[in-house]
Amino acid sequence: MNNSLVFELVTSNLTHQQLWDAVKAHKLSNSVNSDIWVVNGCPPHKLSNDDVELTNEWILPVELQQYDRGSLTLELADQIFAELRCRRIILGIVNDDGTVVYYFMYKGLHKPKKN
Amino acid sequence: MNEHTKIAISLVKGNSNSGTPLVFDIDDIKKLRNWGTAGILTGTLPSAAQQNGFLSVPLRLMVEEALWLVDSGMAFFFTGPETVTAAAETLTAREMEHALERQEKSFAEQRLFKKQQHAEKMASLGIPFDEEKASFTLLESSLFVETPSVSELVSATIDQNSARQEELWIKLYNGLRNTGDYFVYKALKQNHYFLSPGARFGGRFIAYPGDPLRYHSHMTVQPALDYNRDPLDLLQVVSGGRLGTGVKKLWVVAGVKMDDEKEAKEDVSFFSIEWAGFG
Amino acid sequence: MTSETVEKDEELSINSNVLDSDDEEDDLFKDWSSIAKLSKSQAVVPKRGDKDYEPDGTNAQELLLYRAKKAMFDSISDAARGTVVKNQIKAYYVPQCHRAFIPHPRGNFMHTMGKVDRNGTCWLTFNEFVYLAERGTITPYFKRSDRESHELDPLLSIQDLYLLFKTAQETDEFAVFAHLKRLGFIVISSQLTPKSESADIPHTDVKKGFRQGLSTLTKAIFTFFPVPTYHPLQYHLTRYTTSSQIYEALKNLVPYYAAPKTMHDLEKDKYVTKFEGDDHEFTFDVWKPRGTFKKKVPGPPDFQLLVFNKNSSDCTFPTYAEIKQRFRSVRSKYEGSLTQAHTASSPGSKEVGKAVKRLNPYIEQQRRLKRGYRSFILAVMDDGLISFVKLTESDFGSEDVWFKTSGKTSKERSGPAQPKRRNAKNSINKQIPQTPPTSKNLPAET
Amino acid sequence: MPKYVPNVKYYKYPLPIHPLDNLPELVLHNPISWVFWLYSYVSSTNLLPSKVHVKFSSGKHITVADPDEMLYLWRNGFFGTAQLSRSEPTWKERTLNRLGLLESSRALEHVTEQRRLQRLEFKRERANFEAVKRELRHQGVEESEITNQERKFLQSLREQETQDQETTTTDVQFREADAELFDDNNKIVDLEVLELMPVEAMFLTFALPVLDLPAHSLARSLVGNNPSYADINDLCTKYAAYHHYRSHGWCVRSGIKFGCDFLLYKRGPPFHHAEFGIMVLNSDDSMDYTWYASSARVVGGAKKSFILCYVELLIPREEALLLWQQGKFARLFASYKMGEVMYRRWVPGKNRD
Repeated sequence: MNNSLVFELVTSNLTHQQLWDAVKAHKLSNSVNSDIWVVNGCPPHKLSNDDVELTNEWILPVELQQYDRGSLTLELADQIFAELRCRRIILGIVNDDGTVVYYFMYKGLHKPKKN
Repeated sequence: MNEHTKIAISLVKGNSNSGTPLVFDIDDIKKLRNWGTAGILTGTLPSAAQQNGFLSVPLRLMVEEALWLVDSGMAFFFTGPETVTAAAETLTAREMEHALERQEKSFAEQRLFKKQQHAEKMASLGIPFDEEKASFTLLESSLFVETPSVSELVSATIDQNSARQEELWIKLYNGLRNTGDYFVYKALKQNHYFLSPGARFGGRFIAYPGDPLRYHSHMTVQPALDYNRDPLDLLQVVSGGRLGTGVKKLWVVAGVKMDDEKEAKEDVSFFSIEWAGFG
Repeated sequence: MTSETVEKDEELSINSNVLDSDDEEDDLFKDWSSIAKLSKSQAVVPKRGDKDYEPDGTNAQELLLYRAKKAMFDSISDAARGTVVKNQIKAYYVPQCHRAFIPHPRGNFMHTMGKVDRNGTCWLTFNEFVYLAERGTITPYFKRSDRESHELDPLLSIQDLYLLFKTAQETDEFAVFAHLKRLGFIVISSQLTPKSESADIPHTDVKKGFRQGLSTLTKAIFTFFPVPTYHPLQYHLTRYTTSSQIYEALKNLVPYYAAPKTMHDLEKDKYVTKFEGDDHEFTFDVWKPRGTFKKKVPGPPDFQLLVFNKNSSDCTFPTYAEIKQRFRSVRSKYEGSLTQAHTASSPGSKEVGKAVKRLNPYIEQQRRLKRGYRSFILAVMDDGLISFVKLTESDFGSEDVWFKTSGKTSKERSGPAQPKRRNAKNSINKQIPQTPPTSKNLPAET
Repeated sequence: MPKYVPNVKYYKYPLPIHPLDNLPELVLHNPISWVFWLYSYVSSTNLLPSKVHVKFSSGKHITVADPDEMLYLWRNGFFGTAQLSRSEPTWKERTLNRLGLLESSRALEHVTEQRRLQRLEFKRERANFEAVKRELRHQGVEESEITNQERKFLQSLREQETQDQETTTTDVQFREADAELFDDNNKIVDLEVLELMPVEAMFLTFALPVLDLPAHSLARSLVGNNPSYADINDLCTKYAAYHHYRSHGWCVRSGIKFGCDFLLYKRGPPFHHAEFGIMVLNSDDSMDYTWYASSARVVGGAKKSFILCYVELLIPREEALLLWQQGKFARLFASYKMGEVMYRRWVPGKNRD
């Protein structure tokens, strides 16, 4: 996987559309054969009631190209979790229609929100 | 686990690749439920034969479920129309007599019960009960002939021979559209989930934290992915995550690790996905 | 700004709607506590009890679960299958032909099930046999090959019956059969439905019909040699004075499959299919519950249905070629968008010949798009749970939905999108009322 | 039905190429009017005065940066999506609004945001009550009493919510990151660009002469110089489908939010909700059933009809690839044939009479 072309797009989207604070991109070091960037930032409010407090979140920009297949395998997801050591990452899915959509991805089996 | 406490799973046409695993004994179904396997009741409930919401035996199991139950020594397979035909054709006159005796015994019990009931009713109305007068034909025609759920014909011929069991197991496993699903099932069972088929919700399984009679489901589990090779289908993540938000279920993807021969290893990695609530 | 309102609205609409549909579908595990009150006469399904998020370790919750399970198992145990001696109907399974017979047939089920032979014996298909045994309507026995008398033929259990299914596919088909039967539908194996062959063939000359089939084909081939356009100089040479002209130029490029839209075209298509041996059987023909049903002259079914096991390596979801073949083989009542055609094929309809009211072309077009043309049902088996999917032939290529713009007329600005008057679709429509109300598919009403 | 019909003048034309609808009137018995008409006809053109400028950014994302051109593409057929908005470019206005730099009323996004926060608060309260409920159960309180308390609690919540809605105010917030939004003259910088889907861009250059990027350059930029057929298949089938729907008058937009390929609108998003969700498939595709089921649920859940659009290639793949390489796009796209199947859930109980 290589997301070096789109991490800036996600950074800008988080800052200027979603109004996050302190949004910064980082390159992951130990991912093999790939050029993977993650974005760190703080949302304007708690994202879920199940969160104890407002915390910085990790966002993994991924590109959804309708004209070719993505390359985020679960093996790679595990490696990213291992390096970031966080309980969740947010997939920032960059579509080819100009939108970015965000999905929580938890490692392992997780419980849904109660309400 | 003791041999004869094992649950009998009837494998309909288990000689071809696919087979349908069914359980007919209500006590077995209770046992399964207490072990965390609900299954799906599929037979007509005779007391309410015009609806599909409440059904009766047989209980149909998912193929993964049947494989797992046998693998864990809790159940065994038996199969074959030949078995029934052979048993029926070779039934001896003596065995038939036994069957008729059993029928007669049931009738006798019913007669006794009905008479008692009648007597009690008469007594409560203050009418003296005269056994001779009780209408014999009316009584006889109201006796109940039961069609039993569990076979008496084939019980004697059940083959629990382990080589045969293994042969049936492998055939059933190979009939799965996605064999990785078996390992996903197994891993979820190890986490004590109740599982049911999930196509209606857009998944392979639906996972419940306890008995579905009492608890809402927590997850829609996707068909197994190859951990190292299959990319996550992001378009499906988008729709799956959206669906999950509406129904309060997480969208779960599972990667099954394969060895070099592309055989599944018993190692499954799960990820739970939901819409982040923005974007 | 306003467009955003709409789009946002649209997105928010997902959740609640999906939730609604789930309430109905999540009924997989219901509250059995009131099932005891159900009887054969009043099949009122009780409401689902409230469920909890997860086990919380309280005794109260344990008790609720215990009660729920008890109610369920009591209901199953109490409802024994069978019948009283007075009403007993014995049916005998014959392994050689995988069917069962009833020597002394009687009962309501005979209106829609079984086939009575010359000797007055009623023959049941295996599905019918198992279904009736499961309801307790008949008592199933095994017909032993070596003796005439039924005295020593053994009684079969439900388990025996299931073990006698020939294939896993057959058990799936039975499950679908029983599911629909319980709801009152009349279900007959498509292979066994009496077909009114002669009535099916159009009254046109046979060879002509075939030639016409071919000519539709060549017409279809023609569409992929488009009018030369998309040339870089095109816009220097041509002047378009309406948006419609631009659309007309654009729409010639991509060819499409057009659905047959008149009764005549449909019959022709069906005939060509049969002629070329391309006819594909469905699993079941299904009629809506009705008292007037006649087994020998059932008329066209209301639905045709194909059973598909989603988890088996033996089955795959049909490809487009397979779906198309199925559409051509459909013999069920036409549910498509042409009300006229529908009326013409309804048996016993008094409306035939009556002038059909013309609707606003915009509404008619909307209806064609939303309703589609020929269809069949896919019954999807998921380890005991059945979902039904309706696949319908659609045709967007025959419809033009652009709105007319003209700098001068202002009346169309605020109105709904106006379909083009002159398009092919509408001219077909005009033909419909003139299509003679054919007698095909009408069962001989005796 | 549309909730609110905006000034239709904005959206007078369905395509960015306009018809010549200002030709003078032709009066039959007045030959002078013929001459004038002819003159007007020859001297006018459907072509744009200058083509819309596009460029690639962040890899293969095709963008339009000029604010007027962005608006033009949006208003003439609803092409493209503004990257910092949802569809129509509104970011600048929203930002001015957020920073209290605009007189006009609160932007829509802002109101929605307030409502969202209220909903979160409501849910939080709900979660707290669950804990209370658990405690009551532990204490052995009757189930009926618990239900009773729950009802009272929900009632109080609802009252609170209505109150909140009345007292909400617009508060201006300014963030560190907002500093970079201003140029040296203290004017706000427009960061927004309009992104075109590859199929939209192809339509606007191959089918209509709108973009300043020729079709063959676009093709090359998207899949490289020496693609295999597999590399171009998705683009070609999706383009053919896009062209098919666009050319019959539909406004075709991305279906990503509903997990499908395209949404079909009559006229466009301001006028109607999309009625159809389109999934484009190769004619020989047979997917796992789960794929159809989940896609159909999302599209169906939003009350749209789910259409499987099967695309059949009528010529050998090598030939199609050759046409691509020769830039013979008209012949290439004309070699894909469309067939549609509507897919919907069927409930037997609702189809009995």
